[in-house]
Amino acid sequence: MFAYLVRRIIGGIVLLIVMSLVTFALFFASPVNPADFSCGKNCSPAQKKQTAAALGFDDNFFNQWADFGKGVFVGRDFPDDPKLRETAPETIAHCPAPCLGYSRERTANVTSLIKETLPVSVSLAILAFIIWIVGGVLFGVIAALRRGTIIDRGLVGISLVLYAFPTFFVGLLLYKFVAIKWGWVDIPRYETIADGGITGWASSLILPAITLAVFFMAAYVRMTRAYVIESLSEDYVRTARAKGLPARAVTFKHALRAALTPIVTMAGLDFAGLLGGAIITESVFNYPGLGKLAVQANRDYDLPTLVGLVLLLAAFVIIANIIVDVLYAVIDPRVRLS
Amino acid sequence: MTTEPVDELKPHPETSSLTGTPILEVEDLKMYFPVKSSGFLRRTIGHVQAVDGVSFQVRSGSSLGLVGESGCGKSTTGRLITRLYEPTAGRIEFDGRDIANLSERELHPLRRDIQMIFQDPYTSLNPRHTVGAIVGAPLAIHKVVPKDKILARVQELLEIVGLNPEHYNRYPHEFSGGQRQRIGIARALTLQPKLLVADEPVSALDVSIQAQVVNLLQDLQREFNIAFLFVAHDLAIVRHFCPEIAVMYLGKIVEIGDRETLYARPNHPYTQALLSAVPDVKQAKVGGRRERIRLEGDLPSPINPPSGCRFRTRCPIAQDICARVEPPLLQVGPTHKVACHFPGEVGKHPEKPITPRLLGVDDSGMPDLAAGPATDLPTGPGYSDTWFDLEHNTMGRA
Amino acid sequence: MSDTSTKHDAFLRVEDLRVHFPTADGVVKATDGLSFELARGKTLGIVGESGSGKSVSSSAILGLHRGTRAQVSGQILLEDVDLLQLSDEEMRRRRGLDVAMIFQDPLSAMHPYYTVGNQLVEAYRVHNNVSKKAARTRAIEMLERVGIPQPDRRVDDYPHQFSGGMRQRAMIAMGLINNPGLLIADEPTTALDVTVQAQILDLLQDLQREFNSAIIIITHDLGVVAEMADQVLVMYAGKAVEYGPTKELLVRPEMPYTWGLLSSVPDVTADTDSKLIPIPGNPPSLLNPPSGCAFHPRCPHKDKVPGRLCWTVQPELVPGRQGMGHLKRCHLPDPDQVYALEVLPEFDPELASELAQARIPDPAADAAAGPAAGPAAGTAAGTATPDTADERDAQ
Amino acid sequence: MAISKKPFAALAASALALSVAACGGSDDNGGGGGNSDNKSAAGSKGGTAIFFNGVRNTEHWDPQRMYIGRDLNNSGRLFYRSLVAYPASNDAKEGTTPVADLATDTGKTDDGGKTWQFTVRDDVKWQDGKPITCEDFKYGASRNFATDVIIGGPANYLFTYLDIPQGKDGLPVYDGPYKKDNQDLFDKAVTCDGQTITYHMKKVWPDFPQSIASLRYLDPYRQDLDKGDASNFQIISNGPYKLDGNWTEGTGGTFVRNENWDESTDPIRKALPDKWEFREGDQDEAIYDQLLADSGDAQFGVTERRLPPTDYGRIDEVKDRYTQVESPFVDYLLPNFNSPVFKDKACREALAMATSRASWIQAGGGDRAFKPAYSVINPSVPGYTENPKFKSIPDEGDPAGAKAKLAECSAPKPVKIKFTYSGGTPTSDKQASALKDAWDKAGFVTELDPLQDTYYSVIQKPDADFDVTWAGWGADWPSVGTVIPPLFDSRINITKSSNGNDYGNYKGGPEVDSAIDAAYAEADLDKAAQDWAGVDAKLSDDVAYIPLEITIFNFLHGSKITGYSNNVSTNGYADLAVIGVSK
Repeated sequence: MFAYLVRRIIGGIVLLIVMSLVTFALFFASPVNPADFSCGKNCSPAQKKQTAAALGFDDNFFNQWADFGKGVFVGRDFPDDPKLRETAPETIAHCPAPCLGYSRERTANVTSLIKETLPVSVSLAILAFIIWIVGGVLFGVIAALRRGTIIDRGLVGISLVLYAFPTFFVGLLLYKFVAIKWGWVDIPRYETIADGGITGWASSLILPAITLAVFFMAAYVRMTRAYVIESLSEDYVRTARAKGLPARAVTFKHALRAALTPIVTMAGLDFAGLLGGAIITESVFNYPGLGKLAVQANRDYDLPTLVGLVLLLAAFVIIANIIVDVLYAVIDPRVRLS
Repeated sequence: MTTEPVDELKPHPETSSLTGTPILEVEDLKMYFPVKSSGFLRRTIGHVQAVDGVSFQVRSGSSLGLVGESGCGKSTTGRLITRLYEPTAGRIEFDGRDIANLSERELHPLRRDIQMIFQDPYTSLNPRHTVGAIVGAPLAIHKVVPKDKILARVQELLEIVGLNPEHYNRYPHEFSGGQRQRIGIARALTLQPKLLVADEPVSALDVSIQAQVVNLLQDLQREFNIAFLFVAHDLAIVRHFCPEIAVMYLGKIVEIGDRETLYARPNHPYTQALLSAVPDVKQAKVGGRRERIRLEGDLPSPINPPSGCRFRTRCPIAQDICARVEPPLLQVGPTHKVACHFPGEVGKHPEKPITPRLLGVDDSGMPDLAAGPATDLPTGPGYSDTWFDLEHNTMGRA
Repeated sequence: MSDTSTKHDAFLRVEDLRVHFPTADGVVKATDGLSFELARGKTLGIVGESGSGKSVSSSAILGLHRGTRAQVSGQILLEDVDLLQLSDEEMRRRRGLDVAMIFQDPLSAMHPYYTVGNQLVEAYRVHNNVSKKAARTRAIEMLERVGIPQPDRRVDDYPHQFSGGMRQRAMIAMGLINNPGLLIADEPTTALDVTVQAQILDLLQDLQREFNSAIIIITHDLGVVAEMADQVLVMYAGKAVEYGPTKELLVRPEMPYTWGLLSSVPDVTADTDSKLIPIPGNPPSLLNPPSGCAFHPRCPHKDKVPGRLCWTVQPELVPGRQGMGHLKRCHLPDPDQVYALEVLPEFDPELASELAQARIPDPAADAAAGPAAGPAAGTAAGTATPDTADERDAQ
Repeated sequence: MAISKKPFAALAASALALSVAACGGSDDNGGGGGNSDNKSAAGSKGGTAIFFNGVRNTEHWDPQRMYIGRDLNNSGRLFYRSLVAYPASNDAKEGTTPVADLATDTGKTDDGGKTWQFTVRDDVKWQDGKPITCEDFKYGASRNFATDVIIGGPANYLFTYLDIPQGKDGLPVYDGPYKKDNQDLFDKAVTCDGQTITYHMKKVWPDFPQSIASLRYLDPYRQDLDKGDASNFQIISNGPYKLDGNWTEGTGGTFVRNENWDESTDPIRKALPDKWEFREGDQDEAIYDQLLADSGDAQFGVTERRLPPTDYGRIDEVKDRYTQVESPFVDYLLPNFNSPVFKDKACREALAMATSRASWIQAGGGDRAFKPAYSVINPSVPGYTENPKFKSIPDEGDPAGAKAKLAECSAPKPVKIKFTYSGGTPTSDKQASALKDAWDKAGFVTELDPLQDTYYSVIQKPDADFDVTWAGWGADWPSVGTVIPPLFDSRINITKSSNGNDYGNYKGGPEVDSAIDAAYAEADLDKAAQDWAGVDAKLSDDVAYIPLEITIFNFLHGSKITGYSNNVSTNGYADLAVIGVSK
């Protein structure tokens, strides 16, 4: 197991390196000159050139990538200009390792940008996760156990409809009606636990979390239902009944235990994806999370932020994958013992 | 290679069918699947010796049956012949050409001549393609028939396998299991192969349907002169279908011969146990259970097979030599080979091993300098006109 | 019906059992009026193809259809208690305690996430109020009894760590852990290799002797039935078509379907030149079973019954010529004649001649059979043609 | 004034808006009141006002780097003061005439604008209580030259005028206060004498004070607090409010009263609310959902975001909080003088006559969204005159005349042209099609070429192969000098690698060049305006451009906002200097 973990982690690191390279390559393959975005309106070609140099975009892409790599391990200075360091050291911003770069667009280290925005996305993801897992699994199990009844059809129908709703639509609908028209909740603005306490934090998140959870919940209802139905028809469930186990034990100890395994692992991956930011939800509700940061960075051609976010998200997914695989081994002895 | 002795006696009808030209000759075929360590570097720490030195012939228009229990390597052998795998070692000579190591491209023309029928008619047909498309696909791929003639040919094939030719545009799920297997057979027949590898072709079917399919295969064989490599665990069906049968155990052929000899006078204890284990409906007359040779324990791991004779761990007559020396597949009759140090019919196994002299060891399997070097034993496929005479314990011929 | 004197010593008596599944397309009559009985220490073999209702019937005995949409009627008397009248809870208490079941594929029949021991302990503790430790001791004891080496160690293994044969042994151990009076074995050896099958069958017989259990063994393999069962019940389209003592039934079968089953399976000792005689066509739809005798579309002998009776009237399950214990559901007036003269010579000439010698032919019967039967070769040719034709029709 | 590279005219109609269109409205249906004219409402002090920045983040709060009209306005009204500023006025003249702010006067020049002198007031302080000195102004000016650190601002004007030579690389030889190369040259160009600062120009710059009042590039800066790039969001206030805590990009910040601001020194800023909250990142739909419903915080809200066209139907509900103003922008078309078709003047004439502003406007949202333009110069710019030539072509175009003109066109018939525009939204594509229909009616065969994302950097490439393209522009300060030269002076625009803002490759030649120079050199701004009108006439004669329309802003504000006014002095945006909140 340990060797397996080490192998997976090294594989993950290699993947991260490749992804950073690909992100760089894609960025440099784009026809846009980032200096156009920074230079201002009345910018002469000479200024533009100077700007590109100041932003560090004049070097070839491999050198820039290598600099980036250096920053991750030993940190970097921005701007990396020896003369400026000598004459005006106060203008040099140091980005300590692990430095994911420095965003000129945002005048901040990418690492600290992530530090600021990550809690928002994580909060949102956690709350949405709780809602969708509890709701999705509960309703899915109910639908499966009441298969063919009106309850089942109702649940499946509703989840199908919700599944089809675009997230931004659900978000705006909630925003418009729940927050503005009916005024059931305050207009959502993110509040940290430090500012608003757990209640303030949770209530500030409730609308976006529901928005985000709706889609997943609908998907999980259907998925859970399918897995539970499948597992109820498994031979070992029949065996459990044949043994004379009470219905409750058959359902929960035998059928659900097996059905929930794939759901748990799937949920792990979905959750990891969400940690990287729920782009649409965060944009609709203007929550300063990773997703919104990504939208802005993309709009501004803010390479350092983009690279940082891509790598962070990739790292989340890779880590989640490893955890899920380990979890799988913990849950399923067939994986663990062979 | 085969040189059936021209005897005064009329050859037995069974052995006579072992006289054709071999269309397939397999020699010392090996398939080792690597087993990786779970450590960081995933080194190969061993091999599953799925097939380990198998030799046999399949004669044109005839059938060779491969029987054995799960894990004996019979299916792997079938897949090696169709080159779904590339063998680790050995020779597969098809129609005079060694195909063991041909590249995918070189194999392409050969794929026409060697076709496969699979066990599960439910999963081996693409559910999204019509029967016509499934059966006609090989024609299109190999461009043997002009496009506008494909349909006609497909319908002809459906008719041959006993399906309604008008049903070419139906989907596999619209057919019953037996009919699906017929579709699989039609697909295999499309290119008029010379050799069909049938991997458990009827074991997924209901008994009443099995007979339909077996009869169909027999009719087709006769009509189109197709050679069969028939892989199955059902001893009765293999016997019914194949004039020659090889019994496999843990990757090796332990006994091979014409069906009369093999079923009536098996010489290998494993074959004997296998045969005696089959429940017999005729037992109803007698009542109660048949007397049988009971095998103890489970199949050993093919990663680390027992030394010497692989069957020795479960063999009721094993002795020291069995652990030390692997018994050669020794020809003991005109069309009969057995890999055992104590070959003999049930209850007539020799007291002493018959092989030491051939192998240059003593009776307990220790190297015997006095005995001199081992005799050069023929190990290739097919049968020789000389064989080891069990009664006289010498090489001789009938 | 087989309302016989054995009624009172029957341990299990099933009367007119029906299991119907309402579906959108109509009612699927998976089991439709099944009756049989079984004494302690005896074995009943139920034979039939997939969809013949053999597994459904045995599930009904266990009450496994409770809670589904299946409609079960009739009587299942276990020691004179009608299981169908019991409440769900009462039935549950009997499952595994009075009636146990083992299944075809022991890998999928055991929960992959729990150790073998855990599953045995669970089966024991659900009916016995004992400590976990005591139950574990019992589990190890049972594993040892079914021949698992080092049971104290293997008890903590998971099912996938067992070989196929060992898993089935463990299943048997689980089934017998509460010492039930009735064990239903649903295709217990189909997924196993022959040598392992022999071991498992040996084990079942040993255990039966030891515990004096009644066993129902469901299989499609007549060989297994021949060696294991005292009584055989052949099922077709949800109904018993032939029922009787094994020796009687397999040596002198009276129903063409049984003949078909016998003749379509090759035998390791049979003449290799003999042709397999398949049953033409496919098993019938249970939604719209054929009129008259359900087997008539596949029956090569239906023309021997006058007046299209096979098409129109469903035959009763009644005693045949070999006595009250051997019941058959067929209109053929002289089945043993047809069998001996037409069917047997085709697939087992040896036995045919043996039988012919042993029998003093009944001239009347011969005369009746004569015109309809015709020469044996002709009938054989006649069976080959409908083979394919019927199958097409069925689709 | 600065949102030059503004998005394509009606881009506001985003997909998000669609889903909201049908949803219900608020009950707020306050009676009467046409377009807002709340100037009279004298607010009282106190309360918290909110400014919605919306999805368009503030990129810089560094005065030398700011170049977005909204931010220039808002900072100038709340926390940045400079030598001169515009008074809060909606009068075209008054609102565009600088008054003294931190200086004691509006600037003195003895030589027609080649040397400018200002004297800084003695009684003004930074937020930390330190006095504002002449040196602070000089240091602020010097920062413009650090082109590798202070990026994004309108420094180019200083490079053109301030008396510092240009190096080989096209940049001034002085490189700012950080590296200090040739510091002596700068020290000569900008001098301090006590509190009097003097700027020495290469050439006359008559409207120099306007540039100071409109932009922030000559704001004072504190050398001791300067961290270069890291100071981007640092606000060192000298106005009535200071930043409380930090500015968070994407979220915003809160401004509270600056105790070191002395009301008596400041004639312009009323500073009524106790607090200003700036909120960043909200979608337009979210902002306007709240404003339309007048719910919660939004009652105290002001924004520069425009009402989404999908909500036009609800304007009647909120009439008293609705304002409609002409923007300082003009959208126009540019024939490509390098194209085989439009190098011929007759072809350009034909295009101008064929162009239907009316259908373009109709397709873009109608009267609420646009009004026809008759010059590239916005009417809000002093000296604006309708260009008679463009006024003479009907808004619907003149297909018959165009057809006749096209017959004279030397290009092979039918005349195939490619129209490159910033597309990708349904509205922009609809507008382009409307134009195409009009042109095709006159005999052109038009190919539409929508570009997304990277519009301007594509069309400014010298080898771009469009025949006609679209662009939009607003003046940097109320002077034609910030419109015509940046757009049509080939000397400052066209290089080997780029056409600058002269996307149509227009080269006016010596006649136009000298007319531009003359207009620049005219110290009398009224006379200068006439000169510019002459240049514009020449441009129209050459058909260097074809004006389309002036964007119209549709704004809502919260009901608790007092003194709301979209002043000329703030380019038609809400003038935060005079806004207050009621309880």
